[in-house]
Amino acid sequence: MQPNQKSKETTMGMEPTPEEIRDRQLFSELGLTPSEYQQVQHHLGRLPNWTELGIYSVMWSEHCSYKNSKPLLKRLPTDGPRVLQGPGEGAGVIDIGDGQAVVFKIESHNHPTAVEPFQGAATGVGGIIRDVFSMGARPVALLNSLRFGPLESPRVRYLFEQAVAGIAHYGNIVGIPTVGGEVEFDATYEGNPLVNAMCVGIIDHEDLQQGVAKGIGNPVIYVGASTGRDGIHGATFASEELSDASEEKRPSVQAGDPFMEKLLMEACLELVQKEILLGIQDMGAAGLTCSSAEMTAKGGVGLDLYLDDVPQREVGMTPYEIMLSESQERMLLVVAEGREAEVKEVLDKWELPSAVVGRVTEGNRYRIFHHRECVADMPVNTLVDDAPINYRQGEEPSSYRDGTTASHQDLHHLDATDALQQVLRAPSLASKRWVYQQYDSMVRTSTAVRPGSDAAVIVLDGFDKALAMSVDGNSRYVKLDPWVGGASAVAEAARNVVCAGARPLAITDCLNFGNPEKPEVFWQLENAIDGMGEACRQLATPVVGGNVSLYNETKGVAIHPTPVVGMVGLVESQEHITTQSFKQAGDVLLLLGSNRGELGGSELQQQVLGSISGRPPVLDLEAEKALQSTVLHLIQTKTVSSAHDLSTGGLAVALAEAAFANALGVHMDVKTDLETIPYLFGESQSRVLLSLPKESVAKAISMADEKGVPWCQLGEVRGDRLSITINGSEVISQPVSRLQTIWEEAIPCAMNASLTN
Amino acid sequence: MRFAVLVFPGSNCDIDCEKAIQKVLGEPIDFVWHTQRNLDDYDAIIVPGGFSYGDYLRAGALARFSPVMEGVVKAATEGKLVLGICNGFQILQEAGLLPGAMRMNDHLKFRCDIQPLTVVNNSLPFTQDYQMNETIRLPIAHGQGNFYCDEATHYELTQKGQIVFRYQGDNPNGSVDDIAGVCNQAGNVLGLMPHPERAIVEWMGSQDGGKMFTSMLRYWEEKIGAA
Amino acid sequence: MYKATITVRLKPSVLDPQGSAVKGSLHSLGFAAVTDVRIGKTMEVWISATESAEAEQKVDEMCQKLLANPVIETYDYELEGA
Amino acid sequence: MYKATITVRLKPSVLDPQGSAVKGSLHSLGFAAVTDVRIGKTMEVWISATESAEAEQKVDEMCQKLLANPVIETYDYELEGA
Ligand SMILES: Nc1ncnc2c1ncn2[C@@H]1O[C@H](COP(=O)(O)OP(=O)(O)O)[C@@H](O)[C@H]1O
Ligand SMILES: [Mg+2]
Repeated sequence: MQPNQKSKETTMGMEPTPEEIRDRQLFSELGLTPSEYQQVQHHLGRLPNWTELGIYSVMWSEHCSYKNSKPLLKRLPTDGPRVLQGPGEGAGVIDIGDGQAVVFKIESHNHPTAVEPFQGAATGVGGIIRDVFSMGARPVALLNSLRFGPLESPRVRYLFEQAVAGIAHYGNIVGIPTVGGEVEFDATYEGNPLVNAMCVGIIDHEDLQQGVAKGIGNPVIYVGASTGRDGIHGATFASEELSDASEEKRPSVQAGDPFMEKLLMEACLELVQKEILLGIQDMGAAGLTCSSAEMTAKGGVGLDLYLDDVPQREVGMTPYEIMLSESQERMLLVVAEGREAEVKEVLDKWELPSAVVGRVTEGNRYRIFHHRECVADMPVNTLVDDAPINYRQGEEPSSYRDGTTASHQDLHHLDATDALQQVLRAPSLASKRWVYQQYDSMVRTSTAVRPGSDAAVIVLDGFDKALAMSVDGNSRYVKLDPWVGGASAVAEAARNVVCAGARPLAITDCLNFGNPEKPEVFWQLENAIDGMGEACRQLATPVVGGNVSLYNETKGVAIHPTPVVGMVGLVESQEHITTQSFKQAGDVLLLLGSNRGELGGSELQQQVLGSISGRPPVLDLEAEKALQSTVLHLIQTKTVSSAHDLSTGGLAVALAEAAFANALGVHMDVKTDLETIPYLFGESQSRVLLSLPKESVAKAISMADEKGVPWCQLGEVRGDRLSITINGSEVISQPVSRLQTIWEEAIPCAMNASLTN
Repeated sequence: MRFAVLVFPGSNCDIDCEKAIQKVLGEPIDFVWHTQRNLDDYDAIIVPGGFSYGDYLRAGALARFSPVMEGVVKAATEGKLVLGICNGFQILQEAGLLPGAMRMNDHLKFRCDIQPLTVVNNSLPFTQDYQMNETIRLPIAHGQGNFYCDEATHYELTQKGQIVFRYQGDNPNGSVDDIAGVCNQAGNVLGLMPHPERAIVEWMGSQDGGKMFTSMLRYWEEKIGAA
Repeated sequence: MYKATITVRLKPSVLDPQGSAVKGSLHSLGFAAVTDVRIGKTMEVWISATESAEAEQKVDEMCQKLLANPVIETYDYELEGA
Repeated sequence: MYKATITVRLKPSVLDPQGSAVKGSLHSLGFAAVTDVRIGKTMEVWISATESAEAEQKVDEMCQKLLANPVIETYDYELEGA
């Protein structure tokens, strides 16, 4: 069938004719290259019209097709004995025994947040929740990873305040606890903040759903919010650099309706329980286009869509607008013909608008009808499977070679107490209570470890087991060495869940990078992925899903490369749940792992010098594995009172953080060959601070020896001061409460300054 | 003792209330959809937390027109126990079953924490297992818990013992007189912003919520026994 | 068809946390001349009615029943043909 | 002293879930004649200024900087001596 080729009246003016598109090269306005335009012509065997071209443009955007990152993502390990679903569906699925599985995924909403932080961040949460319940899983926890510029800037404070409020608003209303996350502040994110949201769900194996269209003649049902002109070309927008021109290109902002999402979630889960659905997919980036095309391609069928039946919020919408709208809180369902009424009954009960908007057809044509006319007709596989792939070449930047020669002598003269106060006050390291107090972390009454410890823990109703989860990423390490930084993100995330008493299961990752067309950025991406992949292989935590966010740049300058890792682990028994805080005076402090006094890329270096240099801490994956298995074994045998992984800020900060929750002091007296500052503030990897009763010490040490993990007895939990003596001289002696005040007040104080938009 | 926990579009602590009753009392409890008018089968009604109708317009304002609220009003009039938690409290206020109204928290942010409270009245069916002036810790999680009533009402509440819980230490939302929970004059309808159902077992960080449910059961058993 | 523009305000005796916060922000932005801020809601409601008296009666009723909470709020409205 | 009454509305293209929910409720309360509801904010700001031009300029500036979010909202205001 030849779609109508006449130019069309639109609200934005006249749509160009196919010939005009060709002659005036209008495809470039949609972000397509001349060669991609040629490919479209080849696929269609004629000139595409404006609607068709719009559809190709979003389907072939980086956001939907991963055209720049696909070849690299193939290098990540995605298999394992527990993997039920790897990357490709809405979210990854991992077996956790008893016929149950955990479903999780992370996703970015960076560009929308830069434009409208409250709605941008809120709709990011909404999208990731839909990804999880579209698998048939009940969402049980949310996490987020945030990056903003320095809080001295009023614009940054506005963005940060609004983004956090938006995340809180959405998650709280839907009624899913937000149990963890991380926040870092660095000048590199000033114009391009990052908001990555992660959702974790639980499912019984037999309830697992797929985003697929099947059964010739079956109806395709639209459910949820009506379609407006919001976010048209959001996917393309997300695949471009932010510039002043983006102000104009800016699609009308997508606003979220978490109440609608709650109804949608309950309705969809009810349909899953009733075993009615053949296919289900959420309308995320590129809205109706992407969801319907992907379902169709995956089913190896064709599709007819009737746009007049799509619930619409605005009048006079064109096919182009309806297809590309990114209105939130919408889903597509495929059910067997004849079961429409059963579906409608459930949707009506939840007061949700719904309509049959299409039929599964034989063959592979993807056809769209509007006002009884065929307005698009394309082979569906060319949208999804035949998206162009760019094989790019990375190039090592010269700065990388310089890194090896850096020394950190300039930090050694610092006073240890001053240094500790300075890092505790640094917003990246300071208490995030200001943030997580705004999140309902306890709704659903299954949160056993709330925000504030290394990893959050969620118990499973009716079982003794629990899930631990954490998101981590240190972009400074990645900036200095992408391979090591990528691997370290995985290692740290695993270490965090191990410290909570869990065996790491698998990860989801969000790759936030600059423009991949730049060889140095591509080099960062390639190496970070390789580092992550190697760590995942070594730690047996496959990658079961994720998201790529490229073009994170302002005025041509890329952000620090920021891979963020979301890790989920399984706690075998609730008795194993462990937190980072000291539990009682008299417990002995035992540090596992070796200290190399590494200050490259450390928080102290950043705070004191205002920049980072050198190499990040070395990561020895064999040592990491031995450490994790030792810690987990000690926890499972109930040998320890607390476990806290050492990360930014090193040993000094880890001791302080463990002291805060229960206001318990530290008495430490050690000998070392290292100088004081690198000893206390170096960020050597693969280290964990344990506190344990005296009588357990011998057992812990022999276990560490057996596994070849270096250990050091630091002192004990005692009094109410943090008192540290190194090589016979006392270098820090401060009331824990004073340090805690500095740490607690840093972000609230910074945020008390004025806000503007 | 038969419990009903109401479910409005947007309720999200309904399941938590059910789990708590199961765990603490083991008494039967049903979810009752907001379209059901009749609640005659139940001895106690829990109006749970969440965001009924998204809390759009005002928290609780849209839910109070649900058909099930007829049943709630009837139950309250008959002297049955009605417990409104968080959003449930707001709904009962909007329905006129409890005094006052909620404003946005004075700091304008949602606040989730475990909050110390003082039990100000322990002579109610909901609080008899607590000690007078006992300090308890219950989770809070709300954006609009800033209780308001005018001075005359406040005087009356004080005189009649209708103030049931007060926030201890820092007031988390700016509420008048640190009020965290109030009851009606008859004492059979209680509303509170904190969440007793979230403080049931040790890993939750507090177990102080359990006594509210055991109080209710004891009250009912004594009433039945007397009859 | 009529359009009612309804304004719902907190009673003067009720402390307005949002208003105070906005006033504080305006001060720190340098608008020292601002002496007070009160925040309320504006609702635009379109109603099909043949006569303005009919529309007015409906608007009044919906304000009393739903749109304003008499414990803390007052309302007024304007009606125009639309 | 002047009093500015500022009305901040969502742009027509931006989803207004509050408005839709209130419309739904009005319908179920029997106000079937209501065809649409949009909800915005009213802000009353009192400013000490000697001239109305000065007050007006300030109000405009504060709307742009703080009171309205130009990405999703529009504003207008009225000024009166107070
Ligand atoms: N954006 C956030 N949302 C929720 N919780 C957060 C957020 N940021 C930090 N937290 C919580 O604060 C605690 C400390 O975070 P962080 O310093 O990043 O820990 P770590 O270094 O162990 O990864 C963690 O429990 C974390 O979950
Ligand atoms: Mg940690």
